[in-house]
Amino acid sequence: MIDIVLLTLLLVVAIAIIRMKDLFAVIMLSGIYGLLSASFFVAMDAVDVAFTEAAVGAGISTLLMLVVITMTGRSENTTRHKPFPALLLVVITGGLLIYGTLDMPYFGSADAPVHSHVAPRYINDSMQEIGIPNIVTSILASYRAFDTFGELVVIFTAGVGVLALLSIVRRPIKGDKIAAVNDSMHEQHLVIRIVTKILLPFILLFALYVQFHGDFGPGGGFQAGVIFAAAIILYAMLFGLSTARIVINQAFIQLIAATGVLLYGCVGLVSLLNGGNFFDYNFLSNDAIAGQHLGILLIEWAVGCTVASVMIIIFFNFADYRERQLSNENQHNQESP
Amino acid sequence: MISHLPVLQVIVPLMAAPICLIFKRAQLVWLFSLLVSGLTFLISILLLQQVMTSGVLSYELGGWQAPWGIEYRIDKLNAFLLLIISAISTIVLFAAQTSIEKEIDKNKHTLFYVLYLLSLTGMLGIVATGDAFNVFVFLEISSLSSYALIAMGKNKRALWASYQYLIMGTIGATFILIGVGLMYQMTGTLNMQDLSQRLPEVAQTRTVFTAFAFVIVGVCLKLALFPLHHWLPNAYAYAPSIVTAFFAATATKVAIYLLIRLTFSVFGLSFSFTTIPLQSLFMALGLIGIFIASISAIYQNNIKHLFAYSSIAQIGYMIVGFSISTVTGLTATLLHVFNHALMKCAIFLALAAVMYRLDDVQLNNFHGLGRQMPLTMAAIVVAGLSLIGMPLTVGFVSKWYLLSALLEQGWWPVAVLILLAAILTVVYLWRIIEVAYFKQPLVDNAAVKEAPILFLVPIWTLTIANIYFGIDTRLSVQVAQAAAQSLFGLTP
Amino acid sequence: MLIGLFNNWIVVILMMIGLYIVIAHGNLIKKIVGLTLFQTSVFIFYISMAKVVGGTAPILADDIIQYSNPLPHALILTAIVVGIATIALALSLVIRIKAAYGSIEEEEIQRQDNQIQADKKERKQA
Amino acid sequence: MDIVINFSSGLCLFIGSFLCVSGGIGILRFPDFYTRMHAVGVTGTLGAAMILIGLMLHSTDLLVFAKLVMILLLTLLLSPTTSHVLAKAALHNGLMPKLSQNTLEQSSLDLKSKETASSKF
Repeated sequence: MIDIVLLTLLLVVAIAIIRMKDLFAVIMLSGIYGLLSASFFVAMDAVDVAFTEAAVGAGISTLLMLVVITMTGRSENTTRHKPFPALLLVVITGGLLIYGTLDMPYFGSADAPVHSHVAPRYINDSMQEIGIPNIVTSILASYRAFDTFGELVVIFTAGVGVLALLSIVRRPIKGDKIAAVNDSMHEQHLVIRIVTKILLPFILLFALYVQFHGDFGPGGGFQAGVIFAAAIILYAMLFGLSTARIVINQAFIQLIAATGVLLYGCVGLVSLLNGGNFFDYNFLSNDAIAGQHLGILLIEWAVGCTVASVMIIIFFNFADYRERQLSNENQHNQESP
Repeated sequence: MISHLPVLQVIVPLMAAPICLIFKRAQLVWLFSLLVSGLTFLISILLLQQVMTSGVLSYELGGWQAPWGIEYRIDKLNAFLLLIISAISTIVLFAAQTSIEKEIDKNKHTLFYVLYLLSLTGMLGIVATGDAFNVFVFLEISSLSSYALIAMGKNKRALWASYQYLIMGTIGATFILIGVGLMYQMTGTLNMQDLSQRLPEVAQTRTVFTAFAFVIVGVCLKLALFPLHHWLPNAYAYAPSIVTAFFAATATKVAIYLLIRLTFSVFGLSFSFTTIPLQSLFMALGLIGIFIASISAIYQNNIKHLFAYSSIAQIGYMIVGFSISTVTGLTATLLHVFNHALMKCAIFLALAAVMYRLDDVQLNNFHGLGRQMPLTMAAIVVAGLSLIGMPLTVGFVSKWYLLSALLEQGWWPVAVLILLAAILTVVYLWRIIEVAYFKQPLVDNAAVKEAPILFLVPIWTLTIANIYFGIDTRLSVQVAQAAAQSLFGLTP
Repeated sequence: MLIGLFNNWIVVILMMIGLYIVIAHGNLIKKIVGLTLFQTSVFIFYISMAKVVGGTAPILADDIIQYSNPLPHALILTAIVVGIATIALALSLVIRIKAAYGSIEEEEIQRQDNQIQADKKERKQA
Repeated sequence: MDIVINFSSGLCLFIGSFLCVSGGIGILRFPDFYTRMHAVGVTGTLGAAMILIGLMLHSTDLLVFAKLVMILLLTLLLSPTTSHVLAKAALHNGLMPKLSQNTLEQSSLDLKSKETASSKF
């Protein structure tokens, strides 16, 4: 029953997004949309997915969009936008999809082919074969480890893509200028800086907890990486980008992103060299189950490193580009008047 | 190590990409990626030999059996595509460093090579995998790296072209995701081999019909088939010329492979061509695509735009061959995949050389180029002739098989239309040749010298391949015929 | 019938809203939000397919017999991360487009493009 | 003994939910931004805290109890900060609180003088 309420709420938010003209409100609504779909996933017993959707869908994507609209302006001027051809196309595809749903198995029916063909083996045998309670992590890290490897490379590609588009050669800023920026920020964000100083260690601790708790409960490399990156982004927002750059220098972060992908690949290569197929953890150590545990632990660690460093790369490049634009504008209007 | 070749084919470039990011010096990274691409080419040759001798290879990743784990199935069709992609990527890499010196600024060369290797990995991953969801993941890898590569173009319109390509590509990929989800819902499995066995029972349901429709539309978006081709001309015209050379010869071929794999291996011949009027639909779309693209190619004065539209027309030829749905028809399509890769790569590499010398590829830059850059211009002429389908060139072979497949079915009006379209190709090629050879060079590009050696080597290897494979068609025809027969299920 | 397929119909409507926003609205950021809507509704479709009435979260515990299907959860984890990767790249493109064109409205960018095309033609004739 | 615990947890839950409902109504009824934000502050801090205390009394297992205490500490730390930052941002963007008529001109005068004095970063 709860999921029907959540779905209708999602519908309301989606329609509101169409009507809204102010981009800030649209982005906030898309954050709410992410949170509502995360709570829908909890209602659907998909706890891992809910965790990721909340961290990524509601958290990071709203944050990145907010950074972008500080550069590109908040208003969306709607000159003549062409509803009719779009409406026609949308109605056709929608009709085809509705036509497709007529023969689907009913919602939640236990005898649907989905639950009878491949899934029972995961549910019944994953404890003997891999030995960790969280079946989703065992599928993610062992049965379909190559999918997760592909996905890690997707995140790595996004990080490199953002670097290729936005990264610029940095002129080293003088030390005293950083202190000036730091003081002026201190005066402005006094309360929230104190609260952040209290909270930061707990956020990082929670990220590590999520990282290693992935085998037993909801959690894993992705969620941990995003939470870790959120902590550092919070630090960068409040203590100034230049101070954050000194704490976490960019070249090191790029190195971690690359080594994360390489670590993941080397786990596969080691099992290859030990005689098994690629990503066959049984060959990682003499006992099969211990090999599986070791393999999953290493893979989650690699995923955590790469996701955290890529998210940091993306945010630092966005904020850096914005800072450079602001400084250009300041120089510009200093010269012009 | 021989039994691990299928996975090494994808892992070698994949592991090379992060390693490249760690080296900072561009010269070193260029040589390293050239070496890696050569190694991938070698692996694909060994794979092709193995497949031709011992039939289908199956490689279970993680040691789990097929429908539970992910499985790599390499048959003649995959091996043929893997060979084409890795060969083209190796040849294009020869000219990469000299070309990007002028087109991409210094500190981004390493990032260029990382993205290049990642898009190579994505394409090899799509072609090699036997798991439906894995296709979506590797499709995203190759598309994301191609958006970033296109956006690195010097011209500011590259950004806008890349953005449009991103929106269209993501919609296409999500359509494929919806199709895979619907197929999974009705059969419960993701492995393509397993799907092909379990789909016939549920084939008559409306959900499987919708799944087929969504997957085909998603693939056609990636294919730039006629109504969905708007992203291709700008993306190819404003991207760095090396990127255009690589993608023109490989990206659409991977989408053609997906189309063939889905209609023949996953959904089965009977379902794809009888329950849905795919045959006449694709025949119509292919023909309209050929004519409209060729006509709009004539009116372009940016030569990259011109050859991008001619690529859309050539894809039209492949779709017409595919829609005949006979063994010779499919052989014609596979042949044209191979030949078109050779032709287009030669042309776009030659354009990269012109771009290197003249910094622009408008028609008026081509004035008198025949005398100033004789070798490059000669390469364009030879590749253009094989585009038209002159005898003794590669284009003639694929046109010959296409026409014989059409006449075999007795559709002689379509054959006449194909010949008419060849005349359109002559028109837009003549515009370039006439300007290049019979006009005096403009005063400001009088001091233009021949393209550097690192350009001429790949261009001329491709041009000679254009001619060699036109005469000795043993390799291309034999593999294409065997792949077509295995898809039709009548392996000899 | 209605309750059984209600989830799917809502998912289809959300998908179509996302697609409509991407096609009809000119603002580049509005298109990206439309894309997130479109992709998130596909995730909701996968997860509502995996639910078994009476089943609990797929974490092995000894007193539970009925679990929901864990495979779509693993797939959707991958798809969410792919979605955020595409959004991050799209946003960096929007930043660069804003810097290069000065606006993020589709009509404005198209107009500037056509203008460059037009005065390139004049230079050719001159 | 457990009747007392049950009763008090029921009472806490009731008070908590009453506060949340009143906060909800407050958002709709209050005239301007700052009063509405006060209503949200009430629900965020006190309402949630009361519900958590009610749950704590209700819970049997120690681990659940410990987790609830952690959540209580976190909300007590976080929600006042968020409402502070919200109000600061609104004021920074120049959103004027809806005061009675005569105090309006007087406060806007010194706001302008404060603005010129402190050099905006």
